[in-house]
Amino acid sequence: MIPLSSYLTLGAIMFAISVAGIFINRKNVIIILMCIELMLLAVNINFIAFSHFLGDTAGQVFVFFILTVAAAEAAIGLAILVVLFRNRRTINVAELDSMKG
Amino acid sequence: MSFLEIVFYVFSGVMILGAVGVIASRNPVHSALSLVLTFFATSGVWLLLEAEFLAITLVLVYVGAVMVLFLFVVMMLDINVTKMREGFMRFLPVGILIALLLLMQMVLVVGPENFGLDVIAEPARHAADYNNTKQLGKVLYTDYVYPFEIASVILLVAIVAAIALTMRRRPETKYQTPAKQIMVKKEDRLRIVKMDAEKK
Amino acid sequence: MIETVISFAMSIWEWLPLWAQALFGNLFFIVIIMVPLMLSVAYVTYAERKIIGYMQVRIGPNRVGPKGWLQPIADAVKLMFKEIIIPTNANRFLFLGAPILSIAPALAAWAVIPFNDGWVLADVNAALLYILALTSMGVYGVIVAGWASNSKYAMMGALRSAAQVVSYEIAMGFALVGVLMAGGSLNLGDIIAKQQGGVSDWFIWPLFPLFFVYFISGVAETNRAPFDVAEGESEIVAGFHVDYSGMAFAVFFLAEYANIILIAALTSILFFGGWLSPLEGLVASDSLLLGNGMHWFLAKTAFFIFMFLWLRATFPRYRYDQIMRLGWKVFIPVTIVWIFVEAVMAVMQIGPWAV
Amino acid sequence: MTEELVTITVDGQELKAPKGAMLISVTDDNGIRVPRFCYHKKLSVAANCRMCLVDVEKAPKPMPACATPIMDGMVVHTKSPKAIAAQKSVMEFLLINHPLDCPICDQGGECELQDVSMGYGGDVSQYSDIKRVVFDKDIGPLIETELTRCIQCTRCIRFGEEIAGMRELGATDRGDRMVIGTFIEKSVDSEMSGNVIDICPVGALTAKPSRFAGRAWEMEQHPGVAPHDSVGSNINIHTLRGRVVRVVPRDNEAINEVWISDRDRFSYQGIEAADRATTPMIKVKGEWRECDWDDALQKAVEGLQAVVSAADASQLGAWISPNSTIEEHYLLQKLVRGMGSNNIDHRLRQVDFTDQDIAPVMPWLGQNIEQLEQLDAALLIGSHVRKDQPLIAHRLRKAAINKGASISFVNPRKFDWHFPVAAECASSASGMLEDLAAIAKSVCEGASVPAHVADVVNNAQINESHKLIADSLKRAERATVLLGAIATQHPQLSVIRQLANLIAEQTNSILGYIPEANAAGAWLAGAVPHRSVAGQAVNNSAASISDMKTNPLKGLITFNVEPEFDVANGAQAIEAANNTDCVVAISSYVSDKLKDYADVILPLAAFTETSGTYVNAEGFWQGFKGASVPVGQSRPGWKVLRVLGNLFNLDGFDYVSSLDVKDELKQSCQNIELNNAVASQAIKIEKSTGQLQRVGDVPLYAIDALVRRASALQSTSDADQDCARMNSRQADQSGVAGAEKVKAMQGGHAYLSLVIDEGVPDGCVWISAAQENTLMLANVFGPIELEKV
Amino acid sequence: MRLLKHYIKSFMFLELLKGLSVTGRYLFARKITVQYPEEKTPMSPRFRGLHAQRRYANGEERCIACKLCEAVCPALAITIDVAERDDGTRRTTRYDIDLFKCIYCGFCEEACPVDAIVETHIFEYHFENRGENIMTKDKLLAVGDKYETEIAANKAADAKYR
Repeated sequence: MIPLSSYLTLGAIMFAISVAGIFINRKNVIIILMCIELMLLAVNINFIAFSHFLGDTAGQVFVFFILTVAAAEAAIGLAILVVLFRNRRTINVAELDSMKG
Repeated sequence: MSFLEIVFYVFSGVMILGAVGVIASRNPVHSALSLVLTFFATSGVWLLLEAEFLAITLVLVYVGAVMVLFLFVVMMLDINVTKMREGFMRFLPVGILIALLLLMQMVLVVGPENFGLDVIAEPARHAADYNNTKQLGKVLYTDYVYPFEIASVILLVAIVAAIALTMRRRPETKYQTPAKQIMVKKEDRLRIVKMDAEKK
Repeated sequence: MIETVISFAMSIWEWLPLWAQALFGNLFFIVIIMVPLMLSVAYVTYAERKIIGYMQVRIGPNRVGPKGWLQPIADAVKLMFKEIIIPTNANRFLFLGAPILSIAPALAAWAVIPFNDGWVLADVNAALLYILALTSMGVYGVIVAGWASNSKYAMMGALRSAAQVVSYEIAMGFALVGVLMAGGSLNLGDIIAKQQGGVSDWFIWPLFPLFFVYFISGVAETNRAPFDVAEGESEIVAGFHVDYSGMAFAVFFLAEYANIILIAALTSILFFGGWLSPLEGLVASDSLLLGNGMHWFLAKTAFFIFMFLWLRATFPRYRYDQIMRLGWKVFIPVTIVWIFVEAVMAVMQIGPWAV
Repeated sequence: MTEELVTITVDGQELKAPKGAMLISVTDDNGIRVPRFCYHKKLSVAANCRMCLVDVEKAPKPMPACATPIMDGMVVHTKSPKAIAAQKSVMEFLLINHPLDCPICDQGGECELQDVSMGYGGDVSQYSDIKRVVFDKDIGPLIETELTRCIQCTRCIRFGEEIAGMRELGATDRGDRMVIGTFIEKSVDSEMSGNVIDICPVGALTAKPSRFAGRAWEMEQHPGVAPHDSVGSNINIHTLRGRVVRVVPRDNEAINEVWISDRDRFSYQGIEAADRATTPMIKVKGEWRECDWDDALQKAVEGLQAVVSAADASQLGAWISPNSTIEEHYLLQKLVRGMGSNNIDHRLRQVDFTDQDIAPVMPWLGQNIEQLEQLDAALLIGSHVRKDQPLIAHRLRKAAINKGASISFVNPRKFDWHFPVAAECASSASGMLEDLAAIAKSVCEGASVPAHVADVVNNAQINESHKLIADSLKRAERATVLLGAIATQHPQLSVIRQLANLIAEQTNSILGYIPEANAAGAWLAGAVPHRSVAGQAVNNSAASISDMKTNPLKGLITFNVEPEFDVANGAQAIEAANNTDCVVAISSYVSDKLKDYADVILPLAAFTETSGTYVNAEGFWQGFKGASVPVGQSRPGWKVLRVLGNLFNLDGFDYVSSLDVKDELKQSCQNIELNNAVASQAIKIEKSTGQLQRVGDVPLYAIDALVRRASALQSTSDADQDCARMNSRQADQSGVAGAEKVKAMQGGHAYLSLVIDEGVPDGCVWISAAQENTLMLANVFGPIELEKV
Repeated sequence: MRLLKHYIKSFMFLELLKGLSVTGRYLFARKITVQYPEEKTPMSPRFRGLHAQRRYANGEERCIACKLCEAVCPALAITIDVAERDDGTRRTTRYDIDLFKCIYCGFCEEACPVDAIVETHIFEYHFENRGENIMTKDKLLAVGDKYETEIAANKAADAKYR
């Protein structure tokens, strides 16, 4: 039998990895976006685990919403990225320091 | 170790490996593909947690759509990979350190002593005719109908925003509209002018 | 004698642990499904060449074996012995992985296809979702192949193909929403069961626009003519698999045909009552040929495969912007409108929703 | 000289033309085409083909346009039914005996008969009897005959009579049995015989060397300039797939009219000689090794650089053939001078350099080639002009025949001339000087003799011929004194120059030179040791070719030179080259001797393969482009020199094309005044001892490496000069009478067949230079011993 | 109104059905395939296949190296070198046809004044090595020798139409 703690630990590990990813890939916006997805995934694991162990479907509903919002976020994030790249020829975060587009 | 445990550990292992692959690989395409792998493994774990609908939706939405989008962008943008990797080694120790600290903190909280089997027991497996989709739908369309509508609006906004951001008319590009071309009539194009014969 | 052998086999079977029983049992069924599937994939290629040949007033392959029946085998043998060339600077791992990524979803989807009442490998409740998820996976094979080949043509083909597949998936998904609204279940068996009662009860009638959209999207989804710009030979040589040869290429080929069969099978299940006989209600349901049975399912599937080939033989290739326009500006609105109509009908208790 | 113009009407067009002109020349000038075969604008009218019959109003029958003088008010129809019918009938007659073997005829595609029969021939012949067959005659190695094709236009016969001056071809029999031939079996030996190939309207006379080489339509035509003599004949080089297959004249009334000499026409055969240099080669430890250009150039640069750094720059020298283009002369002298040396010379056959400082900036004709026709008198000193410069001889012939000009010679031998000669003095080297002095004395009668020549002139003995020459020059309205190739090779050129100058001054005639090949250009380009570009004197001392021969240098560049043939006293030149540490040979050909003395061989493109410019005798610059693909890896000379210049890190070697080089040179030569007159210098005739004297020249088919390898030319009778000629008296005296072979000793020795030739003066034996057997002998002028073998 | 009509029409897929019916009809049409190696379509005497060079009855090669075929060849496939043979006649030393360049237009055959170069009925040939696409004089003559009777028959059959 797999205890809830295992799932939660798994979520924690995923979260830690994604945080580390954001730290070490400071230049690449795409990787940062992916890391955010990973982070949300880690959270989703926790939600579903709790939902399962507590027998409450609400957790899954939240996951559903998170998925929706994350998809929207990814779409808009990538769109912004494409526009950025089109205008600046770079996706290096450090170079995106101008307030004006 | 039961069959389910084996499955769990295999999927978890793949998941973590995939996540590490996402943050550590040199090429953004590899990162994206690793992320796909991670999603797959996650959906496996979710199946263990009897969240079938979400597991399949994860694959459908994330693997089938979002990651394709990511791959598209990564492939189309002409990114200087080596330049992007600058500072990787510099930030690596800090990143690992912070991650470990975070992990330790969280594990202390969510460890077996708080959330072990003896604290929260494994719930009974559902019957064979249990339909996760149905259950979820029931909750979604009753208790959470407003958030659901808001989510759909958010998606709509996302669609509109994404299109508005990336849409650009190139004035120099010539377009043709086949529908108009098909519908055209003689009168639209041809003008018959009556002229007197020219005199010398 | 035979009985002893059977009982001996049974005793061994009993002796096996439970998980091994499950494993071997499933493996057995997988083989039962896969072998005829792969054979039919091979013979769809033959059928394609024959049918298109006939439509072009020639007779197609006729040299290998009687009437050319061994042609697919000859092709397979040829492809097997051809060298797989890996282009310079190609990503070797992904290059070889792409064909597998391409064929795996096409085959895995067959797990939930019911061949007859209860004849299904995995009776999943979310079967339709599962199928959608897997078909959306197919695009990875294309993208990865195009990217890993390190070739501009392949890359262009892959981008075209992927954009096309993703776009048509939406229309397809919407069409399926209509079906599942009508069927009231994500389970394919349930959906077929809902269509019982003769030809008039099939979903094709109330859902005709959705059927149309679904089938055309299916054609586009499999990158078949007239939507085969992904391999538009006049522009980008052969599209994403331009750099593939030998078995690696053959696997792409198999995947494409497996997808065709899958789409055809799904069409017959979702809109044409799967294994249900069209003569239901006219003849006794237990009569061998005219009653319900797998042969109806296969016949319907075969017909839709034929439709695929017929379309290919008939229509010239679409231009890429026209394809995208059709998908986004025609099909998606049409499906949305029809789903709305369907919802209204369901609320008003008209048609098959009159429960 | 105003001519009366009359008006005639041809095909409704009113034309004005001088009275008495032939109708066909008027129509030709006005672009009305009348078909013809026998008419040729440079030949007399024969009117025997009748193809040019035209309809003249008031004439009872069609008239031949080529033989009908125009009269005022004449109305002519060239395309009336009557004219056309007449022309068609003539065409049918002409075709009766013509074999129609166009597919195998070399003339096919450029055949006048073919062209005209397209316009006037019928589809089907009414003649069904057996056609005439004429057996071919062998008339030498240059011209192939296929006399069955002959339509008896007699152009070739008239050419021989009127242009070549030798009636070599003639017609026997009449009517359809008329046959062109040489009467007796002999070859056609005129030095311009090749022109009959061009004027023959059918394929009866074709070029033997290019027989069956290609068809007219597949050849590419490239304009070019002939390199062998100083006429600079305009030629069209015809190439097939990058190979030269034949050379034909290009019309230029001012230079070569429509003719070229056989030498210019057939010398292209030498381009693909067996010993052509095709790859760069270097000598490594005495072994020749083929290599690529980079290595060879590297080796050449290292070798010469070593010479310059070990000794000093003045130990570097260069010999260049006068046949080279002006660009090559210029770049080579620029290269050598850039290295710090002045030792460059193109005057390979000159012996006397004592007056080189007062020599003209550019030795030239003093007049245009065309003006030679207008001369009243000419004195040619040391010139076998008929063979050396056939087209200049042709101009002189025209003067002699048309104007009755008196043309006289002072030569070391009496030659065969194809025009009337007023007087011809033949004597030995010193005898020539005495003849000149006598003429000068005769010319100066009544006037004072300038001091620097007084001694010589006053002691001269005048005889009848001298007087005749002097009188003719004095009397003439237009007279000229020309110094030929033999004069340039004369051991006392300075004396000849002073005396000729005196004669010219006193008789008010033009002093001119008939230079070798591109020698005029070489002088301009500064390919002489004592002067750089455009005749500017140089400061430092420099060695002429004879200095370089006697005192071998440490480093030498030979450019297109075969010292044994091209340099006076070839044996000595070879020895000098052998004693040179580093010899870089830029050469089109690899001979065994070259392999002995050279260290690096850089293959050089032949004249059809390079672009460049030649300056002809009248000082006219004629540029041309490369026509054929260089054989093997050979490269145009100017490119080789340019790269060498770059490798030596010299400035100003960044030319992109040969035009850049020419333009630079032309810029320098802008302000040159051409004047052949020389400053005074005291002279003294070195009397020859009583010994037998050798005299000679360089025969026309031995003058340069290319011609020496043209196999067809080498098998003509003119090429066979490997003999000792003397008159019978002298033969008796020398005790060799009746001998078939003699042994000649002059430096080395040679075994030569003896030919009795009464044209050779007493006390002399005529032995040509640059012949296979005479290589070991010293200069062409000088004492020699003969022995009977 | 027109627009509306067009719109409705486009939803009825008439064009698609029409197209499908055309191909559908041909599915059952009689097939015109010829089973090639076993069956062959009839061939005109003017058929232009592989080239051959002919000889006269006495064994002398016909070609006189007039180069007319080379000149007329629109694809520049023919290369001829010519020289005088020992007996003084004009003959080719090289007669190459590059079959990769040749477009089988038959102009060479038309141009030939002595019927030396002809195009035979042979069209089933292949190359296995580089360079085999060049038909040399020897190969051409060999083909001509082998098929002389057939070539002569075809020439005779066609002669009256020339």
